[in-house]
Amino acid sequence: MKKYFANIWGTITTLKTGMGITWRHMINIKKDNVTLQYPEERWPRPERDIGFEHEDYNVIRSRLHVDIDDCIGCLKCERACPVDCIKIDTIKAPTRGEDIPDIGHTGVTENGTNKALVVSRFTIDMSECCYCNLCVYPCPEECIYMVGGPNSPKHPIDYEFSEFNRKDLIYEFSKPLTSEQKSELMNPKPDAEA
Amino acid sequence: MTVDALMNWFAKLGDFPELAFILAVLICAVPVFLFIALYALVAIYGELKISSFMQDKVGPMGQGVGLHAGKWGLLQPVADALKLILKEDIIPTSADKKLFILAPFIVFIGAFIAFAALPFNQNLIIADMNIGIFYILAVSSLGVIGLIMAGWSSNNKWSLYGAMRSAAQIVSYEIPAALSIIAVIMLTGTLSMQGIIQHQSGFVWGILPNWIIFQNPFTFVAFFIFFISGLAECNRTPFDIPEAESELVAGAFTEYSGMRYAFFFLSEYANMFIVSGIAVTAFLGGWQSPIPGIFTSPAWGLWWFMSKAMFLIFVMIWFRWTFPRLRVDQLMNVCWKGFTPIAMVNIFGVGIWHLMLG
Amino acid sequence: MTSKEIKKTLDRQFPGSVIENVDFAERQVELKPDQWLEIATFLKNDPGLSFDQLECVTGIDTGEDGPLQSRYNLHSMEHRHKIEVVISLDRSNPKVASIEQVWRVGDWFERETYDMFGIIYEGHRDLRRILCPEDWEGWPLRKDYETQETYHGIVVSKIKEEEWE
Amino acid sequence: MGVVQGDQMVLNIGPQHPSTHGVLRLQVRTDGEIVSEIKPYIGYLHRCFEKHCENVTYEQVIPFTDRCDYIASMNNNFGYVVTMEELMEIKVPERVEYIRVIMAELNRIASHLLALGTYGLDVGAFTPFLYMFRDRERILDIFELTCGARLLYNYMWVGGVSHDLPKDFERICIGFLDYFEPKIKEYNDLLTHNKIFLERTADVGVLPPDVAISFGVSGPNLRGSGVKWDVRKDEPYSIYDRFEFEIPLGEGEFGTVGDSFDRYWVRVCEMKESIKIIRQAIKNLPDGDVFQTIPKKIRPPKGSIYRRTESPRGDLGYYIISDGSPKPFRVKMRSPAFTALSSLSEIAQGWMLSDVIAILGSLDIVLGEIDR
Repeated sequence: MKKYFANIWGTITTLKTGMGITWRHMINIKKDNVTLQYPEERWPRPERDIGFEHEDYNVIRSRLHVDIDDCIGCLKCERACPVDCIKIDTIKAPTRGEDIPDIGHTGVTENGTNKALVVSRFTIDMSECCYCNLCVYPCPEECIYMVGGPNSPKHPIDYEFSEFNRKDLIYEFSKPLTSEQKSELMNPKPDAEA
Repeated sequence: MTVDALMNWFAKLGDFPELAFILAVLICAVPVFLFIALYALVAIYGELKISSFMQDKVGPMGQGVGLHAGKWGLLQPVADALKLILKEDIIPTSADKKLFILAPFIVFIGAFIAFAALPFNQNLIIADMNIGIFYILAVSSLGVIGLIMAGWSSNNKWSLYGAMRSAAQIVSYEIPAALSIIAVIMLTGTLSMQGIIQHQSGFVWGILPNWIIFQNPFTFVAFFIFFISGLAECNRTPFDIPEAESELVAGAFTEYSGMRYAFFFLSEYANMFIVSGIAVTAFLGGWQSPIPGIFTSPAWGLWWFMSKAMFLIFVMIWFRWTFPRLRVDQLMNVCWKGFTPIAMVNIFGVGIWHLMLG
Repeated sequence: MTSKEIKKTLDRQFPGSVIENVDFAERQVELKPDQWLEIATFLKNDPGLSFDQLECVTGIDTGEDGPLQSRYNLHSMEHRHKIEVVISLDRSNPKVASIEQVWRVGDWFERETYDMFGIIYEGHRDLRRILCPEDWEGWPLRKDYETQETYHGIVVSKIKEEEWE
Repeated sequence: MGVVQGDQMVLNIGPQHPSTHGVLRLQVRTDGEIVSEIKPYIGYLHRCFEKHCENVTYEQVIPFTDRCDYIASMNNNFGYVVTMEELMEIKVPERVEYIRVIMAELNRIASHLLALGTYGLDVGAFTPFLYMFRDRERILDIFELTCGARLLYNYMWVGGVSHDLPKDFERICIGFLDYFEPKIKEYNDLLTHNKIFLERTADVGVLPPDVAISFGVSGPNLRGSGVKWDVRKDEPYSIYDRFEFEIPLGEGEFGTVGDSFDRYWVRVCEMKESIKIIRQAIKNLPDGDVFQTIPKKIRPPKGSIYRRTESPRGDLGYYIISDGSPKPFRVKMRSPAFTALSSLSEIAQGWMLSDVIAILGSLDIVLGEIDR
């Protein structure tokens, strides 16, 4: 009998404690609120209130970006990708380290490397990307990076890149080449002709 | 605005008793329906907001240019209702069509006709029957038939589970609820809702209003038993096992969508109001002011009744967002081993107290 | 007990069952498949060994022509020692006694290995595929596995073709 | 009294069901509410992890381990890199070890928060779930700050970590711990000591110690059954032998040892122990270069290794066989949730339908890890 009433009493007190907690949260909603009204209130990136400055923040894994002018076509990122979402085609440049203005090819990278190859295709399928960051590290020219990464001043951080069409998530970074330009590059005309 | 008054008025106009009856009932029914719909919107909004606040979030909000859900999300329940109305009405091919269609209406009718005997203030009662409280207790258990129909006709195992559980639960919890009401009836000596409220005017113990809950300790307990049993009858947490979403997906309502689901939803909220209404009437003085003697006009009466009922609905919402749910056998244990014996003892307690001290 | 002592105990108890193989590390012991169930029961019940926990069952395909292996990592909660048992099986007819009733966890582990390698555990009460669908063809983790072309009319893509070009 | 035997009904729980924690199908034979037989069907989330591993290089395996147990990716990374380093005999710098322990323990807290929250949801309490998610978000913020990702980190690499800790990390982390510690009491008041919750969990789904060991159940589930076994203490890897922490055990406070409540309670206590470990680690965090020992090419010597680590769900074992090439010959993951789920049919038999859900929740399974 004693146990019976102790049981009832225990039930009432523990339930009361629980209700007290939800009540306190309800009346302190102004203070405790954690909701962000998304489209209007953006994530104050990336800080909320755990207290750090934006400039200290050097790692964000967002969409991939390639500075194609710096790319030497070494295929290291393609090999590093665990899901094969990077596709690179290269054509041997006629002369090492020289600009080809017709197709917008830059001969020398920012780091001063002479490019031996023309990158005719550099495609990243962001719908397959697993955001593992593995392609960023092997790059000798630091030209592929996740936007907002170490080179973030160049590009604003963009979390929102959803598309209606899956095809729109395939990013093409290389300069567009026509088939004639391609064949011209592949079979360079002998200089003697000129 | 009772039905009788209307019928008398029609009788003065001419001799058409049948038509007068139908007209009078319709004139009463339409505002009640509108009231339920409006109240459900408010209650849904309240539930959304209260639950959000308890969970450290803001709930539906409208901000900026589009004001998505209106200022403070006020349009959210309207949007919800619109969505439910416009949704495709799906009837599973293997369902028993007639019962499937009928079920939500039966459930709703159970809740709807109970409103006939709720006294909103001194005059605002549709039918002040001399068996008012008995009538409400009787018709509000009509809903269980609808629930069983819904569960059975869906031809879905989850629905069947939900229906069986809710039938067992609602029928069981009628008993402690009715037993605790008996304690009230013993004190008031009447079954009429208005009669019960009129009994509660004046003071008790010098300062407290003469509400039945304050009249003696046993009625105090009886109030809680009634309220919690009522909670179980509405299938609200912690007694929401018939629709326990983590176990039974949505219980009896699994196969329902659109308008039919909206009717279940509506009747759940209507049932909450009825339970609160009875609790207010039987224990909390109905439309009586908490300070006897002042604020006694009918308008204030409506205010007092509604605010007391809404407070109890708030408590129900509060419960829901705080507690886990019971298991089906524990639910029965609480009913048969907990509430029913205590309610029985209460009847004697109230009687003895009344005899000795009353 | 160190793995050496365990090997010695096994050799004493079941002469000829332990295969000396220099390919394997210190912690591993290769056993012949024929007495495996008795040995497993002994390993579990012997008070000196009392390997009460079967940590892991790993199937291994050693290559196109090599045998299939079933490896068992055993651990004793009482003595805190462990051993790895290797059983090599013939590729064309990989059969070994099931230890599902010795260690209950063997049930699912053996089903998984069966699913992936097609090693048949004799005496297993419920040897079905566990991760792949029951009507899947082939043993996916074998080195010579080739994906089936269609499954219920769905084309199973093999290697990603460059269809998104 | 004779036993009343009603008609039996076969009920499919899942693959789409609110509380199967993923895509799990349970075929349940019920007599009314009583469950007489329960058969789990898994494989709906099978992504050929082990087959994938044979076709990618060793460093490319790490993103795949993330996706196995996506609730505790750090711990999965940790297990893999510890195994690989043992195979390759790499001794990583002190700072890396400390960073890894901090991250793994933070992720353990995050994982337990999710486990406890969803367990509350399984028994019908909604609010604790959201409170726990709120705090889990803060841990994810710390991870994002550290490595840029919130869920699938690919943070720990063989021989090091992908990013050094950000400036100010100590302050942020300690700030979080100070914020979080009192919250545990609030959860206990709100959920753990709630009488309804106790009724639902105590004495339900008892897993006796010998059965647990035989089923290979590990981690909090095993400790809930009162077996003192924690890989961090008993087979210390990394630097866990330097920290002082308790191994909470199920004591059967409200019911029998090994019931659902004990499994739940062990997780609550483990969060406190993790906080202790993190505080010690942050106090002793040395300076150093975290990229120092990352090998240029990962080519482990020929050989095989089996190593287990303590993930939030239990003994996470990796069996790695190398044939000397840059691609693994075989990677086998021994996932703790796999064995835990295999014991479900044993312990959930004879309970009610609602209890099956509660027992399933108390085992804290992640289907990504079971199906791999």
